[in-house]
Amino acid sequence: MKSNVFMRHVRDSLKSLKRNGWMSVAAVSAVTVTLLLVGIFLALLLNVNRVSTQVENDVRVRVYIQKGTTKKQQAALKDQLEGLANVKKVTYRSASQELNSIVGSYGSQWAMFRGDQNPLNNIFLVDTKDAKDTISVAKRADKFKHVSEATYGGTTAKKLFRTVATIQRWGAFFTILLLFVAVFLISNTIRITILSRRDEIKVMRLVGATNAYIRWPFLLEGAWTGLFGSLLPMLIVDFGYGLVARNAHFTEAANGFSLYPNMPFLVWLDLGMALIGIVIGGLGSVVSMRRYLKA
Amino acid sequence: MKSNVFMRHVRDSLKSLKRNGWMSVAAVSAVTVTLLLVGIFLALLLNVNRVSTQVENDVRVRVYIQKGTTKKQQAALKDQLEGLANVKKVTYRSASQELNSIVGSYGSQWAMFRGDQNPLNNIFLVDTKDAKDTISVAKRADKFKHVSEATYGGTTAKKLFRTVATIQRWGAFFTILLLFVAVFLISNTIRITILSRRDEIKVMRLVGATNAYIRWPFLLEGAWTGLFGSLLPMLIVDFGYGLVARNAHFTEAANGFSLYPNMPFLVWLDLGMALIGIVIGGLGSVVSMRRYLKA
Amino acid sequence: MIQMKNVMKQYDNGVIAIKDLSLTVDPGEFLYVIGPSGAGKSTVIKMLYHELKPTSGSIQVGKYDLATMAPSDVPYFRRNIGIVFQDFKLLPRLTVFENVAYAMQVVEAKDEDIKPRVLHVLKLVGLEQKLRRFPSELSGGEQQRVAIARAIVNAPDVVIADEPTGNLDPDTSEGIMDILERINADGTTVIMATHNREMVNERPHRLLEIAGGRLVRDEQGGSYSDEE
Amino acid sequence: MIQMKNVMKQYDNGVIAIKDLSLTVDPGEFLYVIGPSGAGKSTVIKMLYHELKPTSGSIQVGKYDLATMAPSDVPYFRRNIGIVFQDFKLLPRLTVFENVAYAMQVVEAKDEDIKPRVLHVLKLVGLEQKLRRFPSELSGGEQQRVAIARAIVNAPDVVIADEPTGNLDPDTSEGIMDILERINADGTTVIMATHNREMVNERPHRLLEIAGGRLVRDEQGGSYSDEE
Ligand SMILES: Nc1ncnc2c1ncn2[C@@H]1O[C@H](COP(=O)(O)OP(=O)(O)OP(=O)(O)O)[C@@H](O)[C@H]1O
Ligand SMILES: Nc1ncnc2c1ncn2[C@@H]1O[C@H](COP(=O)(O)OP(=O)(O)OP(=O)(O)O)[C@@H](O)[C@H]1O
Ligand SMILES: [Mg+2]
Ligand SMILES: [Mg+2]
Repeated sequence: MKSNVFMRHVRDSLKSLKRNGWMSVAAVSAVTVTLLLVGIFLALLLNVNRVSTQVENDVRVRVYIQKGTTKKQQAALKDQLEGLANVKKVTYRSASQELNSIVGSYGSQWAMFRGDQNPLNNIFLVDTKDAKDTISVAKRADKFKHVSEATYGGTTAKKLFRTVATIQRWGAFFTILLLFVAVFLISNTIRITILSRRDEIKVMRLVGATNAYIRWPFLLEGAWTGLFGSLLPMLIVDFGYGLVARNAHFTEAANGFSLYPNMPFLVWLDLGMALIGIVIGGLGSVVSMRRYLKA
Repeated sequence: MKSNVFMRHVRDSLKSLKRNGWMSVAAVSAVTVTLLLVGIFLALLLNVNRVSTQVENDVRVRVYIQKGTTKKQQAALKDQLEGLANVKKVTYRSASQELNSIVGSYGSQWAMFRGDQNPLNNIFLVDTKDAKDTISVAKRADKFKHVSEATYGGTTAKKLFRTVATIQRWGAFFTILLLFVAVFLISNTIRITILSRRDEIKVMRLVGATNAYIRWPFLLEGAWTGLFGSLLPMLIVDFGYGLVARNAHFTEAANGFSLYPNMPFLVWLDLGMALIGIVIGGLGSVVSMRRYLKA
Repeated sequence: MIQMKNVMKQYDNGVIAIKDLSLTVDPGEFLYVIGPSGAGKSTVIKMLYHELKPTSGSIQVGKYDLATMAPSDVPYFRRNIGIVFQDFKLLPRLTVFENVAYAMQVVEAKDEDIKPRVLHVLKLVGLEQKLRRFPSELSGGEQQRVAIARAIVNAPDVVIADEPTGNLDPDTSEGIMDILERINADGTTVIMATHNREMVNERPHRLLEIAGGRLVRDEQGGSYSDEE
Repeated sequence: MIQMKNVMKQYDNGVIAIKDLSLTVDPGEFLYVIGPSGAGKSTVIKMLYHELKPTSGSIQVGKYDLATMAPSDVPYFRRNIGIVFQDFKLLPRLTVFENVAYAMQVVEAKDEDIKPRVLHVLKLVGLEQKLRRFPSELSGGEQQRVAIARAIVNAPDVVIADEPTGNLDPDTSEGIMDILERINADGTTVIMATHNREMVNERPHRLLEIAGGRLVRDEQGGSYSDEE
């Protein structure tokens, strides 16, 4: 195609978008609302997925150090633990720190064990690179010298793993559902607008236009519809996410959870929305036209 | 309106739906997909809300009974606790039951406290009617005789309340967003179909039809579109929810959580979807027509 | 019956289609409106049935003053008028029978009256074989005849026809003219824009000529070919 | 140039519009097609430019055999034909100028050639003042003249016109006929369905009469009023 013909198609598509008036407004706003929904729910689902992974990663191996172990032996044990495959971090917690957290959640009558009475051991908390490795790391640590016991939360952790897996499975399902719905609704809207213009398409055929020549402005008009329809959702999602993320920052950071940081996340989300709009708008046009380009 | 005229409108609306062919198919399927999304996400959001309430209700007041309290005194204390406003249920747990649960989650070195060594008290677990009352009930129970202490989980509980409140706030937001989107998309689709038939409407005016006479078949056609569009989502949601609920039953029951039981829940959900379809379809038609009924 | 006084019509795009037109039509008259393409014939006709409102001037049709008529009266006003539109304006989703019946249904005619009457007028215009066809399945002239049948089905006081024979062969046109003259003889006012010189000359009636938005001739029994 | 052999056309709804029609048109001929409303004139014309396919029989137009022509050839085939549709078929979202220019754009004419040529043909049909109007802002006859301008703008080998003067007053019709006869004199084949008896009789050309889907007359310089 000569470039000046292509420029004509671009001009014609914008002109047509404008002259179609309310029909264009309705199509663009259908895309807007659909992508707004997609953007907001996608931001939610992706973050639920992220946080659930973080929660899962909170499961750590507790390595109880035998009483009477010297500082040097403890340091050697720490090196040993850090040397294990899949271990990310090893943190020391003294028996009194442990007791404090029990007092915090089980009531003050535990306070009487403070000081020399403390029956608890000093422990190492071992973070694994992947939550799934917790069990195997605990098993191996259990056999080390100076270790009285190595636990990983047992049934609680297993339950957590299951719950997180369920959440992520459903998250993926809802994400796919959402994308499918968006694609369908946008292309369906485009289809209706094309349907209401089938006579125009037939006339173009009748005056000697090739299918390609007819298709281009419609394709571009669909793509513009998608593009213009994605602008407002991008703005709203960017602004809204910024707001939510800022407010969430303080409360969530305390729990060790965090949302995706604005920067690369919103760029990808925006790009995703714009792409869905443009591609489905343009493709939807072309596909919907097929039937009217036969004769 | 005479009833035979109304019957004519009903007949005409169905005829028109049929004769509009692909346009009707496109409109019905837009409603179908929109309501499918609404149905599935609503089932999710409502259940998230329910489960989060159940989790919250798991927060209970722990009333520690002083050592040496007699069975009779314990019984009197129980009556007293049950007499408090907002208390739903009072459950007794012995010190050894308590210890077992600690051994379960904190490791076996606690097992050495079993038997006479057990430093723990017997306790009453007090369920409140509303999770929000936990704090006030704990405060009042704390002052009863034979009570060494009454706790409600402290910061953990407060954090939980906050988390649940956040989840429910967001759940409400997403529900409203979803409903708004559904209403908009359905009425917008109807609007586009009306837009493509504005010439017809004008002709009807020109041959002497009153606005009411023109409106009825369009209103009914919109309502049919909504009704037919809601059938498939109802089927899918009913079937799918049944399936999920059945599978979830075993795993969730163990945790003390449960989804809404199929029966009244699905009826309401179906009714909701059908109503959105029918009402928005019908109203959407009428509202979209207004502009063309002026001259 | 019909009175237009100093009517001026300017379209939204600025075109002044009718400049200053006054006109009185008595009940029972038969009126041709002629004039070159773009003269303003359709504009006058559209104002008569209130599809267009005059920019200035007043129009009275029967008991209705079109300038002050309430929007809710418009349908009732139009029921006294049968209109043949230049572009037919059939309802594409209704069959031939339904298109004509629709005009009776909106005036709340009884179902049992509708059927025989519709069949009667469709027979008049020669379409009794095509009741179940949709407009898209008709030839141009057949569509035009459906439009004519719809205009006369309610036996209105006034029939306004915008080039009702533009797509018809001479014989069929004669048939349509016979019908219009017959209902005119029964008291119906007929106003008809036309380009059909033969017809105007062979069946003389009052003749109105519009050119450039002005009334340039108004004569009883005038003939089309005068200016040639 | 054009050859139809034993063409039969049955529409999807079962109507047999053309029963058995054979016809040869030589390059440079001027052909009237007449016949009563619903006779099958438009059906024949639509088959000539391949909007409709014959149910049986063969049609050859120029080098194209319409039965075996590949769908992708259809646009190129149509570029040799200028068509005036009975219902105009203007593109509603394009202005008068753009509607006519569109027919040149699709044949990949250069932008600098398009403008003067479009202005020229619009002037021929008397619409040079209405370039920027949309079809909905035109009178019936003006729309018809845009359709005529579009049909001739590419100087096609054949012009096929379906009642091109149905909405035009006699003077304007004469003007259009002058144009058609002029391009015919330059070698363009012209096929024109019409109901205009006056015109057929005053400007005799080869006359084809169709009735009930059959060719009932084919005579050089025949006149419309024969059967009266
Ligand atoms: N909707 C419109 N907007 C703007 N201008 C219009 C509109 N309709 C008609 N016109 C212009 O008003 C003038 C009169 O148009 P009108 O349709 O009344 O002509 P007419 O006498 O019926 O012509 P014809 O015989 O071709 O039907 C013309 O110049 C036309 O271009
Ligand atoms: N799309 C269609 N489907 C079914 N039947 C049709 C269709 N188009 C036309 N017909 C029928 O075919 C016959 C011929 O129609 P055609 O349009 O060729 O007539 P015509 O000679 O052009 O008439 P007119 O002068 O009224 O335009 C008519 O009986 C008509 O009802
Ligand atoms: Mg007119
Ligand atoms: Mg025809």
